[in-house]
Amino acid sequence: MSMLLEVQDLAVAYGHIDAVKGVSFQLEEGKITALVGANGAGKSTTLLALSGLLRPKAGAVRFAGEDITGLAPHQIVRRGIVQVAEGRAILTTLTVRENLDLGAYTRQDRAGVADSLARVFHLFPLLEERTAQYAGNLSGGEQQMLAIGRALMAKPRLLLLDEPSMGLAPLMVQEIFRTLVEINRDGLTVLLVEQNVRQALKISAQGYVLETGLVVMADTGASLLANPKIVEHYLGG
Amino acid sequence: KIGIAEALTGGAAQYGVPIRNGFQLAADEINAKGGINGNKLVLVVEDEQGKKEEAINVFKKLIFQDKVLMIFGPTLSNSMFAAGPVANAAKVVAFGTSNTANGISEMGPYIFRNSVMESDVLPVTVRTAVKHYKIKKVAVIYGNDDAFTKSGYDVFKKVLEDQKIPVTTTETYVKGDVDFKAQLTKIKATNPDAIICSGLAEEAATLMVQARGLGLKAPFIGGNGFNSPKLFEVSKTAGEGTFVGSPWANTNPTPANQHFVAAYKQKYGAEPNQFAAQAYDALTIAAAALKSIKVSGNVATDREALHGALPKVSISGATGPFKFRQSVGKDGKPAGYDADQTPFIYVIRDGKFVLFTGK
Amino acid sequence: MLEQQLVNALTLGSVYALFSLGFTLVFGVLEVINLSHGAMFMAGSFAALTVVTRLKAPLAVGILAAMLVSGLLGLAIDALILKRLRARHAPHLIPMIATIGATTVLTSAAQGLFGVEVQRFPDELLPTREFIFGSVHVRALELAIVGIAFLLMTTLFLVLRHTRQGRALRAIAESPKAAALLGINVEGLFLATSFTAAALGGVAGLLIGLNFNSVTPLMGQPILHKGIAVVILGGMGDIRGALFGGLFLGFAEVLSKAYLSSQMGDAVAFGLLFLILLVRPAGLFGRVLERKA
Amino acid sequence: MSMLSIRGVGKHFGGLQVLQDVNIEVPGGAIFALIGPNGAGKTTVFNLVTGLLKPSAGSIAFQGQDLAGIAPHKITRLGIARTFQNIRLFPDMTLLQNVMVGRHHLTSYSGVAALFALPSFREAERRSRDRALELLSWVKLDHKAESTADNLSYGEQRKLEFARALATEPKLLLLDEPVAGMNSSEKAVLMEEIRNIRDRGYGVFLIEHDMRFVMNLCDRVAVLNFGRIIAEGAPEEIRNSPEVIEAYLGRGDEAEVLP
Amino acid sequence: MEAFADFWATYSTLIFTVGIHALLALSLWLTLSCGLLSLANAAFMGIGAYTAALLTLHLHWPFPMVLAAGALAPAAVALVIGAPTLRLSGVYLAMATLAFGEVTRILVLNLEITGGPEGLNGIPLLTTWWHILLILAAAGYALARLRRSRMGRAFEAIREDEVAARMMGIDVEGHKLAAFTLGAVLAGLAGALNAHSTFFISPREYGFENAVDILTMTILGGISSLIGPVLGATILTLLPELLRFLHAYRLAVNGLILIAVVLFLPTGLWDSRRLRQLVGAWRTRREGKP
Ligand SMILES: Nc1ncnc2c1ncn2[C@@H]1O[C@H](COP(=O)(O)OP(=O)(O)OP(=O)(O)O)[C@@H](O)[C@H]1O
Ligand SMILES: Nc1ncnc2c1ncn2[C@@H]1O[C@H](COP(=O)(O)OP(=O)(O)OP(=O)(O)O)[C@@H](O)[C@H]1O
Ligand SMILES: [Mg+2]
Ligand SMILES: [Mg+2]
Repeated sequence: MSMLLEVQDLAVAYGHIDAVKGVSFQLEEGKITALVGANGAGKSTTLLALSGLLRPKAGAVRFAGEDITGLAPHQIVRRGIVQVAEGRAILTTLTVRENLDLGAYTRQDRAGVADSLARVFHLFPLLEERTAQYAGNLSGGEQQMLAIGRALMAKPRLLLLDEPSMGLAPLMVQEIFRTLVEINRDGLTVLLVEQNVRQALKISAQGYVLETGLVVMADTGASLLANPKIVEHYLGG
Repeated sequence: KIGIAEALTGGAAQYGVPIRNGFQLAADEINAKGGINGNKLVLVVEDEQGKKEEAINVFKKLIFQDKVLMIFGPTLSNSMFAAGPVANAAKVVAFGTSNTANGISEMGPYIFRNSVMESDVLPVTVRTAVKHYKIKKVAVIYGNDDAFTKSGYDVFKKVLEDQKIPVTTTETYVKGDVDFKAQLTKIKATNPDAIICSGLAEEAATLMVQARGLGLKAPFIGGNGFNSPKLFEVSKTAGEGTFVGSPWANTNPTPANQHFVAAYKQKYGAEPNQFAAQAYDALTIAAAALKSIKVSGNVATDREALHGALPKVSISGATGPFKFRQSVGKDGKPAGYDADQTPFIYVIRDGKFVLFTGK
Repeated sequence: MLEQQLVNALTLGSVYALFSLGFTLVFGVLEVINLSHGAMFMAGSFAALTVVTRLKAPLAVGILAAMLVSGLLGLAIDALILKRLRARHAPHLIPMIATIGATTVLTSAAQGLFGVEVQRFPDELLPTREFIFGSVHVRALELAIVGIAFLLMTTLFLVLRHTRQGRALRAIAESPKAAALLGINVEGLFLATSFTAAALGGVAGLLIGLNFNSVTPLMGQPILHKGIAVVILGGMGDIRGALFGGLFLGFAEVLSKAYLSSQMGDAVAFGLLFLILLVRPAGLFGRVLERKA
Repeated sequence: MSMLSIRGVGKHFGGLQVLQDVNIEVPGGAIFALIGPNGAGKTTVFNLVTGLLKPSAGSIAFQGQDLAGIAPHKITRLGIARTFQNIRLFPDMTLLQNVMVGRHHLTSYSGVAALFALPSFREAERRSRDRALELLSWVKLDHKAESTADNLSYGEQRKLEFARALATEPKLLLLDEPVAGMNSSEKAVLMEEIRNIRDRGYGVFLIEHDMRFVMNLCDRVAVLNFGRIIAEGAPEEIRNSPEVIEAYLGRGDEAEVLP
Repeated sequence: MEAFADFWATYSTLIFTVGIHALLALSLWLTLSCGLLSLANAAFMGIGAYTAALLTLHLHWPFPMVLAAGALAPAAVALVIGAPTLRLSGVYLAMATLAFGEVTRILVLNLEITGGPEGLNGIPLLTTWWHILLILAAAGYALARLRRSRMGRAFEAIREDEVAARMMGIDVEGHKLAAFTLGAVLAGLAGALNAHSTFFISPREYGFENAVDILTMTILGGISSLIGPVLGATILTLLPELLRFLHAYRLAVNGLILIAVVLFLPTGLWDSRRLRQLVGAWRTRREGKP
């Protein structure tokens, strides 16, 4: 069992507010790991710190054996950690195609990029119809597809997803989860933050529960799903 | 101890710095000769940035803190309007060397200036040029956001009315403009015999170059502001035939002036301009007045004595023979003092000011 | 007369456009109203002047010097000041105030180094060719300014529209955070933008200094608020906007001087600008990006 | 009688027809849901009701009063409040101030009273503050009353927005995806809160993609698809409508989505 | 005592200027508090100054009435231009107000009655220290009260999110116009006071540079409270005077200080939030080791 990402006692603060107070977890290569927890638990903060957008106050992050703590965001992306952030971070003034091209900004292999593009269009045929449209004019669900597609264009080794199902119609939520399982099957490691806890844990090999900036529970996805505490707090009985 | 308040930074520094140099030169010369009645002149130089609040602050500092006998400056007429009343109220002489706007000396009896009034110069200039070029109609252009060039224009306007010369068009520009082609194209279309311009040398030079560039051949007639060797640096030959009236020109052959020009060049490595010459003369005037009084050591009495002595001074300096003339204030009472000088008319030939002798 | 006035308007408009090019770039990418752009303009002129007069170098070297010196100054301002302000999430307008400070320092330095008086380029360097078409007079230098303005605009526009870096810049302009998550070296591109914009400013300064043959420490000031007008009229950060805004202002100014009254040239130009903004609240090319509810 | 009636409303942006002949009657004292795929035009309906957009066709009336030409802030004063899909708080203001802004038109005193802090001013301000604190405690944010809104996490921001909308004392509350980004226990709390509101006689008109929430909570549901209403009825009817399943709910993991 | 007399004689104008700049900074603070980036306040100051000076010079009105007119004239102008202009936002509003300011300046430059570029001189010295102090104190108090009232909250809400504020039942247009107009009142007062303390006014005092100066004072001081603008105005007015001994380097050092302040205090000199945090940190530390 090889660990792709190892997080040791990561702590992050906004000024004087400690949002993440020392969390540790590992991501197994080729598996989906879920990070769940109440609002304000520090999930998004953790992801932003992994991507280098927030500077950790303490702790260390090792990716594929290398210490990447404190690197700049673009250096982290170059190593293969790509995030689909909360709120999607779509570039609304650019077209769909330009957004996708920018996803492959760090890549030099033209052929590989063309391959990835074909794959994204295969996953989300809708995007192919809309290539010339401004991304800002897409509906919420389409924007979510674009965000995920754009992340895949970078050919990541690790995909960080922050609430990908938020604001999506049920049909679309199922679509997104199906896609996740599909890309994971091709070997991509995924860290998934979700409020849709039931579905998230169902597709995850491993799960961590965050509460007020601390990991309070860690187990396999299946056992967490069966854990009465989880059922009570996060699955609504 | 004499205060100097000039604009040494900011946009007006172009004028303020040569003025400061003129004072410095005169002071150094006087002190080298042993000072005045054995006392050395001390110049307290302050920067007023060409802003009115700064001018007031500097005046107050010089009057109340440095306790100077009198103040030279400020650079711009606008600043003098703000600072002059301060000096007048404190009964300290404020001596402008570069303030040409109307109404400066009317502010009160303690306001002096040796800057020539355009109203003394321009009628002669215009009359001479008209005769020489057989001018029938003229176009006018001036800077309309500056007190100096605007009051020059006002005088021109009156002169043209008095001499019944029709104006084809009146154009304006603002400070900092470098492109005058729109106005000049319009002037060209009205086909004047001459262009009357109230502007500073820098702008005038650019105007001339652009006029020639547009194929506009009419000669220029300029005011006080033209009077600087700077005019030729840019305009080269574009200014040929321009008429300028002034008590001073760098080529004026009087010994006093040649001495000044040479000394200035040696000290500052640059050609002096009229502002420097007037500053140089102003300090000479003040020195003459100081020589005639006994310095008691009490600032108030000395200031008053100086004020009494100044109007009586008459010298012959770089700008020629000079004496004061008292003006009348708004309230009808006698007020401050203006320069009373006879202007000369110069014409530009081969990139030089040449005294016009009627040929 | 009309033909000549149109030519006058075109050259003046190109001058404005040229000045605004770098200005709008910084505006668009860094979202900073960089009031030190006038100082870059001035620095470029002085750099070229120094190289040309002191070292007797040819004009081409002068152009390079203008780009390099201004560019490095722009880079320095970004690296030493703006970068730190970004890192500290300084509120809106604070960077603008920093650039006011930088301008003061640079103009004082120029006044100290070169004096307050107007400096000139040596005559032999000035291209003096002149073309006369009927009653219209145009100087070669003016043609060059128009040409260079259009050339630079087009190049920059194409670069921004069609290259990888151009896309990245537009991404940064919209959201630096999103851009960083795409692996774009945001800080690096900010620095590069500051350099390029300042270098463009330097070239503009040199050309305009040459054209009017007048270089002073304060030469950047009068054109600055025209530049702001152009950039905002065109739409913030829009290259086409800088061109059209510049031309618009040039034409409005020249034509109102020519056919109304020269006293009112600026008043008419600014009055028109005011009216245009009322009709197009985000400039000629700007789009109002209303956040969706 | 219905509280809000939307009759024959159409809306287009340039050439894009977003809504077409939409008819919705929202009853008072009930919870009414508008659902539909992403981009169907649901938020646009809210924007029309609150006056942020003008309809291209049709009319909207609130309690019998035609809303055409009435400025948005006046519509709020008539008794319609809303929350936003993309959360629009006043980020630099404290939570308390955020909620007190909602009481703007309910707090009245003269300029003179404010200038000299007269009793009428202090009394009105105190009432406003008390009510704001009460609303904050409803959404369990009173302990953060004095911190600024930008320090809140996503879910907390939603709750604050909810409290702020209630502060305007609306008769009809428009909620655009109120539970997006909330976990199920928080959803349950909010669900209870919305029920309470309904029981006090308020009308609630909400957009939501969370079917468990919609089906458990709502009295009536309308479904919008491509700008047209394709179904309306009680939750059970909607859940079983083949057309709705086809367009919106999907067949796949139904068990996961529905309770 | 004599030392004080000398000090006062030397620096009274400077102190007046501090007070007047503080008033200007507060006027801009008011417009900014409603999210309006206005560069028209310099022009409003000019309108106030000219109105007041002309009334004094030609009609010899008593000073209090002159002040009132100096405040009301720009307010009337603000009401008229505000309605169409305030739909613009951000830098576009700044541009429109700048354009308005330029047009105003050029009009004043070309009118007979205003004396054109030569301005108006011989304005009597009527402003005394207590006029300025009284008006500044009154303005400060009124703004402090306003902040705590529903109107102040509405301004702030509009600044943060216009649409959301609208949805809270706030008449956005009305409030914006009120902020703009009240700002013009304060700027006009500052202009009237200034005209009667410097003997002379001219159009160049009310242009673009001055608009930016006012903005700099306000932003540098910090807009999170009323103290900031006053502090910013005081420091930026005194600084050149304090640096006078540096002569040629004065402006350069002035610029460097500006940069340094911005770098080390990026939210302005006075940031109430930062101060609260500092005090909080200090308290916890003190309580930590009793
Ligand atoms: N920009 C910020 N400044 C200050 N505090 C913040 C900021 N963003 C978040 N916080 C605080 O940090 C804590 C963790 O927030 P975070 O966004 O990581 O939570 P989360 O687990 O993603 O919650 P949610 O499910 O609501 O998105 C919260 O208490 C929040 O108040
Ligand atoms: N201002 C606008 N200009 C142009 N198109 C718009 C505008 N606002 C909305 N649209 C388009 O109208 C359609 C409906 O948008 P709306 O926001 O109402 O969808 P929605 O039903 O709320 O979707 P979601 O569930 O994803 O929030 C979308 O296709 C959207 O792109
Ligand atoms: Mg989150
Ligand atoms: Mg929506």
